[in-house]
Amino acid sequence: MNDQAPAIELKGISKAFGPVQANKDISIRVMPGTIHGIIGENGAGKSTLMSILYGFYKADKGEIFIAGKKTTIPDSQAAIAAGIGMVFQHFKLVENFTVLENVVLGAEDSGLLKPSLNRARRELKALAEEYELNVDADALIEDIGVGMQQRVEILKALYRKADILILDEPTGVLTPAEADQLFRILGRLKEEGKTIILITHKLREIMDITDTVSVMRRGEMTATVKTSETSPPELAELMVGRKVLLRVEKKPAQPGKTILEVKDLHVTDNKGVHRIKGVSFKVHAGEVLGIAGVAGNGQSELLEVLGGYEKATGEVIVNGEPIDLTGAHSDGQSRRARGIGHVPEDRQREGLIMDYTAWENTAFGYHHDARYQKGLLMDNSAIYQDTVGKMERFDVRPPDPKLQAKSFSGGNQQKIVLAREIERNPDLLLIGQPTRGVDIGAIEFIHQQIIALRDQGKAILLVSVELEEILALSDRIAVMFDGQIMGERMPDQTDEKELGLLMAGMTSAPKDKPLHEAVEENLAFAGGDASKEV
Amino acid sequence: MDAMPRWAEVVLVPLISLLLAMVISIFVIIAIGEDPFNALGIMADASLGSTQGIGYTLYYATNFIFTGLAVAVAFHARLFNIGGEGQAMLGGVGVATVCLYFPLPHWTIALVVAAAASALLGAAWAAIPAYLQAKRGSHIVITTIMFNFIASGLLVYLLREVYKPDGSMEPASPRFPEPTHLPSFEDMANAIGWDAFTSSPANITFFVALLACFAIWLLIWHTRLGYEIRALGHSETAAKYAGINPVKLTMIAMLISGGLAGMMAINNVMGEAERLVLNATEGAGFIGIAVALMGRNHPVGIIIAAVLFGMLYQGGAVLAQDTSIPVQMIVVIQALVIMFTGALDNLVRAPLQRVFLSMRKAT
Amino acid sequence: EPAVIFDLGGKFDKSFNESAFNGAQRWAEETGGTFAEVELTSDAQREQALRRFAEDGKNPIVMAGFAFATALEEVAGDYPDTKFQIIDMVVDQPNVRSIVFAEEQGSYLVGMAAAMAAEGGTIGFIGGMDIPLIRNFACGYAQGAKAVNPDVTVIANMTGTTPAAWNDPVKGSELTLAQISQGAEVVYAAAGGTGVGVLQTAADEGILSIGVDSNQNYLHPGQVLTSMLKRVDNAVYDAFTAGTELEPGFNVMDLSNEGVGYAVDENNADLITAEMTAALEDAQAKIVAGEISVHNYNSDESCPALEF
Amino acid sequence: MDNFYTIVQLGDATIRMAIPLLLACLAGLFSERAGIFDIGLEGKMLAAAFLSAAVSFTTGSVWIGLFAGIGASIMLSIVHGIASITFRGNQLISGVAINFLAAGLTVVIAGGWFGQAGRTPSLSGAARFDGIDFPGALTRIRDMRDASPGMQFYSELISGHSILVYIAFVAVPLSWWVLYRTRFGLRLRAVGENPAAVDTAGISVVQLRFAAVIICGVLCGIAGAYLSTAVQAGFTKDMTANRGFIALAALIFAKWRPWQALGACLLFGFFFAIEARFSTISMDAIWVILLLVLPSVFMIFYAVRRDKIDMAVLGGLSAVLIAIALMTWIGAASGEGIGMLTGLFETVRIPNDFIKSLPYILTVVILAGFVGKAIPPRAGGEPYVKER
Ligand SMILES: Nc1ncnc2c1ncn2[C@@H]1O[C@H](COP(=O)(O)OP(=O)(O)OP(=O)(O)O)[C@@H](O)[C@H]1O
Ligand SMILES: Nc1ncnc2c1ncn2[C@@H]1O[C@H](COP(=O)(O)OP(=O)(O)OP(=O)(O)O)[C@@H](O)[C@H]1O
Ligand SMILES: [Mg+2]
Ligand SMILES: [Mg+2]
Repeated sequence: MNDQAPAIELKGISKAFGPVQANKDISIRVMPGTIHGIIGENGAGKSTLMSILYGFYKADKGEIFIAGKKTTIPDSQAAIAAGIGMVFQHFKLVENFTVLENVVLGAEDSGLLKPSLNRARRELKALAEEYELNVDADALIEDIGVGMQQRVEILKALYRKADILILDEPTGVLTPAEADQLFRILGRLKEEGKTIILITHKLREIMDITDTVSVMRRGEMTATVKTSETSPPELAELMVGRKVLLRVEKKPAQPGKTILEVKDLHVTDNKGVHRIKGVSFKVHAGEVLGIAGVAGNGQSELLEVLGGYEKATGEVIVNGEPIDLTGAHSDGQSRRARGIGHVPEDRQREGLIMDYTAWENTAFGYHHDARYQKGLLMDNSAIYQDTVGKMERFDVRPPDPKLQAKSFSGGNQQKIVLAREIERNPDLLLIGQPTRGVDIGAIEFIHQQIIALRDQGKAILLVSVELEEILALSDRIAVMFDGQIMGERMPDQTDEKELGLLMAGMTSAPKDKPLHEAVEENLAFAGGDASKEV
Repeated sequence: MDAMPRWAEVVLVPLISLLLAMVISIFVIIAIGEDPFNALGIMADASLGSTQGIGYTLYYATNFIFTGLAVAVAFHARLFNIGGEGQAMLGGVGVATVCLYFPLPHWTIALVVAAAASALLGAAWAAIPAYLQAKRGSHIVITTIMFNFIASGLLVYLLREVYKPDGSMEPASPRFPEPTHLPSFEDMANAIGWDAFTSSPANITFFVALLACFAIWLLIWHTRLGYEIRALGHSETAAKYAGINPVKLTMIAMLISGGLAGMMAINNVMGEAERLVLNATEGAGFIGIAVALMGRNHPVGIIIAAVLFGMLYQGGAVLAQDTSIPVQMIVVIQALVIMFTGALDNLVRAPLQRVFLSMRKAT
Repeated sequence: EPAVIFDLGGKFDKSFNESAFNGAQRWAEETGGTFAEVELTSDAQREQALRRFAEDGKNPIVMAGFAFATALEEVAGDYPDTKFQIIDMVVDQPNVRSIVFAEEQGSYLVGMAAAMAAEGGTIGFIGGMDIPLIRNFACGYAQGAKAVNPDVTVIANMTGTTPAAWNDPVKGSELTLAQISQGAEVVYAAAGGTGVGVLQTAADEGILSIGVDSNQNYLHPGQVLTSMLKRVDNAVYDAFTAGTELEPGFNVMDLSNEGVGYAVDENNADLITAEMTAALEDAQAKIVAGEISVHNYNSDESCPALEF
Repeated sequence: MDNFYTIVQLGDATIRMAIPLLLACLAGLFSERAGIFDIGLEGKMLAAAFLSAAVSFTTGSVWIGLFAGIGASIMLSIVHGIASITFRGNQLISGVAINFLAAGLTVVIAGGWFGQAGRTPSLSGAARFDGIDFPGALTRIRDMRDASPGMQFYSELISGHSILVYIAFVAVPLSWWVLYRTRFGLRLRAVGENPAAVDTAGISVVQLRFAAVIICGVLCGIAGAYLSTAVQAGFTKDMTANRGFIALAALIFAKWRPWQALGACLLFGFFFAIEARFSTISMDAIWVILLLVLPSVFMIFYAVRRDKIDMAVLGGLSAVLIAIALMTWIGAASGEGIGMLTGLFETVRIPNDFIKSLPYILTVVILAGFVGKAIPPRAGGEPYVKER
């Protein structure tokens, strides 16, 4: 394109974590003033590569050039000095500090805090105006939503005068409006000549805003192409190494009798916050009800109540009989006995015991089942045999039941959970975020399984923050906002824009102000609640 | 994929750590102007050189097996029970009460009844810290430590006001009646015509301890309860998802733990002293922590570690008598063993991992 | 070769055990002999220590402290050729010599001294572990004080109820401060290592103190009124000297055989007035002659002069 | 007037008992705020107590002794740091090991150094911290007893403490200021909450945490030196007597905040002052019975509204307390010619084992009843592992 030195050039970067070779001899060039996308399967090494650039990890081999100059980056201090800022996949914020304190941390002017804080407050205001990055400087991080937290991360980078901004899967937790707003900001930064690297699993985002895109697979850089010269199917194939179906194929639903009926459900969490404020809906056999919503608006609690580990008031009827919402029979065991399967939102913290082997995890939650018992003891070999079959049918890789759950990649962990819950043949399957952070190859498989289950006449309640997924899988869509259902839509009669509005608590686009501002206001209004950890 | 084969993790790491602790101990002994090899010789001879020495070693090991198991069971539920000391004291109260006030006709019955009583009181003493942890979130490390102090206050009171015979100066119970005396190794050896274990305190409780190890092994890895205890220990959020009640499991795990610590009393109180004295537990509750850690919370590992600490105890006691090295030297060695095997294990593990990794790459 | 076993307070408790050690040391210096020794750290080691020494052929074996009684009962019979000596307790075995001290007599004398030195009429007593033995100290002390001044107030405190009470100078110091605020002008510490704290605090606060067991006058010259001597050192020395010829049986060490007494040296010469000296010597003579009988608390577990 | 003086004296004793707790508590505060749990406070105090006394005696200067004690404590801190920061070991175990190490080494070294295992010779004169007497203050208890209340208060409570006491009190606002008003404090608090945030902000987690454990060492060192060179005149084995653990309880009670730590330590100091002063407490049986029965009633009421576990544990505990109450009553009434009713007004003596246990019992009661769930620094106790 031109003779300008690349803003960043990595040459021959290698990095191993113990036996795992996360990056193998990777080279990449990023031109200044461009947005450069990086895609790849789970565990391909994207985050690792960027963390090396940011000085979080040390590369085993390789060289880094910043603006044509060879630079060593032994720690993040050096990266910051070289003008690099990074927004991590998992935010690096101190939860019980204020926004201001988080921004100042590590970039203080002097030994005393006061002057630094005062200056930061002024500068934050200026930055906010310049980039439309409004935040309440005195709010505690734990009290603000994830969208806001991401803004704080971006502000941290800008406050440190970053010229190169790395964003690792930034849109996973945002509403469409918030994502649009983010991309607008990125556009403006690019105009100012800043360089941006964007890691994402969403091909549409790549197509929409990047200039070039690099594809990684199993620790290696397999291709770098101009965005304008490629297409989503091609990228998907580069990533996975085979052709991938990007659309879910399904027949129309054949709804049967009502399996789940929820009436006027209320949930108050242990901090006394009213999380669900009177929700009612039905799910029938043979259909998928999708629940859309910004994280923290009550969907998680809904799943937790139905799955049996959160107390609630109201009425829940499964197969015509009410289930216990508070008493001794309101736990997960009782739910399973009533034919409710549950794929939890957070597979690592809830769905699996990461230190248990795969076979031990196969019995998790079902360890009281008669077929896993041998007198007073557990029949470990029966569980093991069971696992061998499940791993095969669900194509878990590697198919070794003796491996600990933590040594599987996210997608394969999710398959273990799905195998356990689906093969139990539940009447009602609760599924939370089935593909969060999972790469497109695995997404395809998981979506097929969900639709297959529906077609067997099971009722499925799906919660996801991915609108695309909701639209693709659901037969009906309910949108939750601030603990209530804002409305129900049929997938073929709505679109992401309308759902996005509903997710922000609005039924129509505002006329008097820009959309994203209104969205922001509304979410902030629900803010006290929206703060739940994601 | 693990960086190291399992045997290296389980055997090699503790072994090298132990060696390091020994090397430092040798330097300490040199520093106080004694001959370290003579000292080690005395200790080895005293603890293993005769059946009597072995009897002492196994007696101490029996104590440590119980407290080590106690710590390990709690550990599997991610509870740090530092209260083994107090629970063992209460176990002693249980043993003394049944031995002194119940007419027990034969040692077999006495053993069963006393084991039950000691486990019951030990568990009861663990119940309140467990409850406070489970229900009120009060830090179990602090509460169990406090309960150790309270137990020793209670024990003195009971010894002085309840058990002490009139006219005795020592706060200690009278001797338990003859039928409650447990067969010692000496008795058992003599029964088969073998003159061994002379006047050493090891007794039948050692076998009870081995039995307890087997039972705990079954419990932890082959029962639903054990499965749930471990699940809770690894992840409370996941446990909740699976329908495991953390409060209930915390209580159960701590009750089992306290019961095991309490059962130590059948060894030291009933088997050895045959009366209840003040300082009968001798810090075994704390040694249990080290034993459990060194044994990687596995019953087999615990047996090995308990025997090792038994050797240290016995060897150390004799060392103090035979040389001018103060008894506290043993405390120093214990500290080093705990430090190197429990807290500094990565010092050994990391280089080992690298060695194994490069070996694998080479092949 | 003789052996001595120290009790839990430790060899250097500036008191009972140290006194035993001094006796052994004196024997070693005078005869050039050697002796074996061990300090216990726990109750459970008593029997083991006894057996080891006996098996190693140590003879005689002296143990300092009543707490050895049970273990000795057990062990003595197994080693009929070994001679044992126990202090402060009676063990009835053919090869055991039991030595008890008439602590009440020595305490009586220092009680008199205390009452004479205390113009305000209030004196204190701080004991170690609350056991009859220590109550006997307190009882003798109160009797002596009342003999001088019937109106004297005796404040008595015990440090604790476990062996740890022998070694808790911080608590000793607190108790001393409390007693001073209640008006005590002389405190008598019969508390092993705890007494170090008592004497220290008394010196800091400018009141007088009385040491125990060995001569502690030197610890704070001019501020320790006197020390109640309990010649454990002599008992050990004698036993070592007798060697294997040690005579079994029951022995009382009292004023008549200088088993107990009070210390006067250059450190407290100025504190002991001529009047005191006269009164004390007079009382001592009368006790030896049986004209004054000092009540022994252990005889009936009660004290006429003091309530616990 | 006498009563007032007793209270003043109790206050004085409270301060004496509270100071080592306070210093250790602040030590723990710095360490744990930085994410390093430390149950080795006890051992560090003990080592400092020993070395400060030993060096004071040898050099004759208590100041040199103080620095030596601090040095000993810092050494152990560094050991703890190497185990838990550098090698990412288990912090609790490292703490346990340090306690053992100090308990053993102090005795062994004392034996080698002074020929007296477990103690140092007595300190006197310049080898010891004396009380600082303020102008006009009375110095002797006997004079104070007869002085006016104001004078008693001034002389006993305000004046007459050793310099370390005043240092400890100054350490409270200083700690607060450092933690909340300086860059270092901000970073220190951050590293205990989320070390990754600190790391990605370009600050070394390892350096910061080492700084924290070293501060912890300094404060523990002063605490130990206070025990052996100010309260006492010399070292005796195990002289810290579990103060390190009580300090940890106080730290939790204070929820890891400096001013609250002061309050908690004074409270615990007060318990110990009572325990040290009143080894015998007697009161009418009725009060004893009420003190036992009222909490039982409260616990039963609390339990019946909850689940089975509450009923079992609290019910069992109440049953035990009520049984003790009944036994007390029967015991009081069993004297000759005393009926059950008059038995209520008999004076009974509270066993001093109970009074000795009181600080510990109250610690548990406070932790259980008034602190609720104390949320420790979020990264506390966990090593910072970037790569496994
Ligand atoms: N901190 C870690 N230490 C050791 N191994 C790790 C660590 N993080 C990840 N792994 C290993 O990485 C592999 C895949 O992990 P990775 O986090 O890349 O999965 P993923 O597919 O990205 O999961 P997710 O979708 O949840 O992010 C597994 O073998 C896992 O054991
Ligand atoms: N901290 C770590 N310690 C050990 N291994 C790690 C660690 N982080 C990552 N890995 C390993 O490095 C590989 C690359 O991980 P990385 O997180 O870079 O993948 P990724 O491409 O970002 O995946 P994702 O799309 O899930 O974010 C993983 O498969 C994992 O095995
Ligand atoms: Mg990942
Ligand atoms: Mg990633």
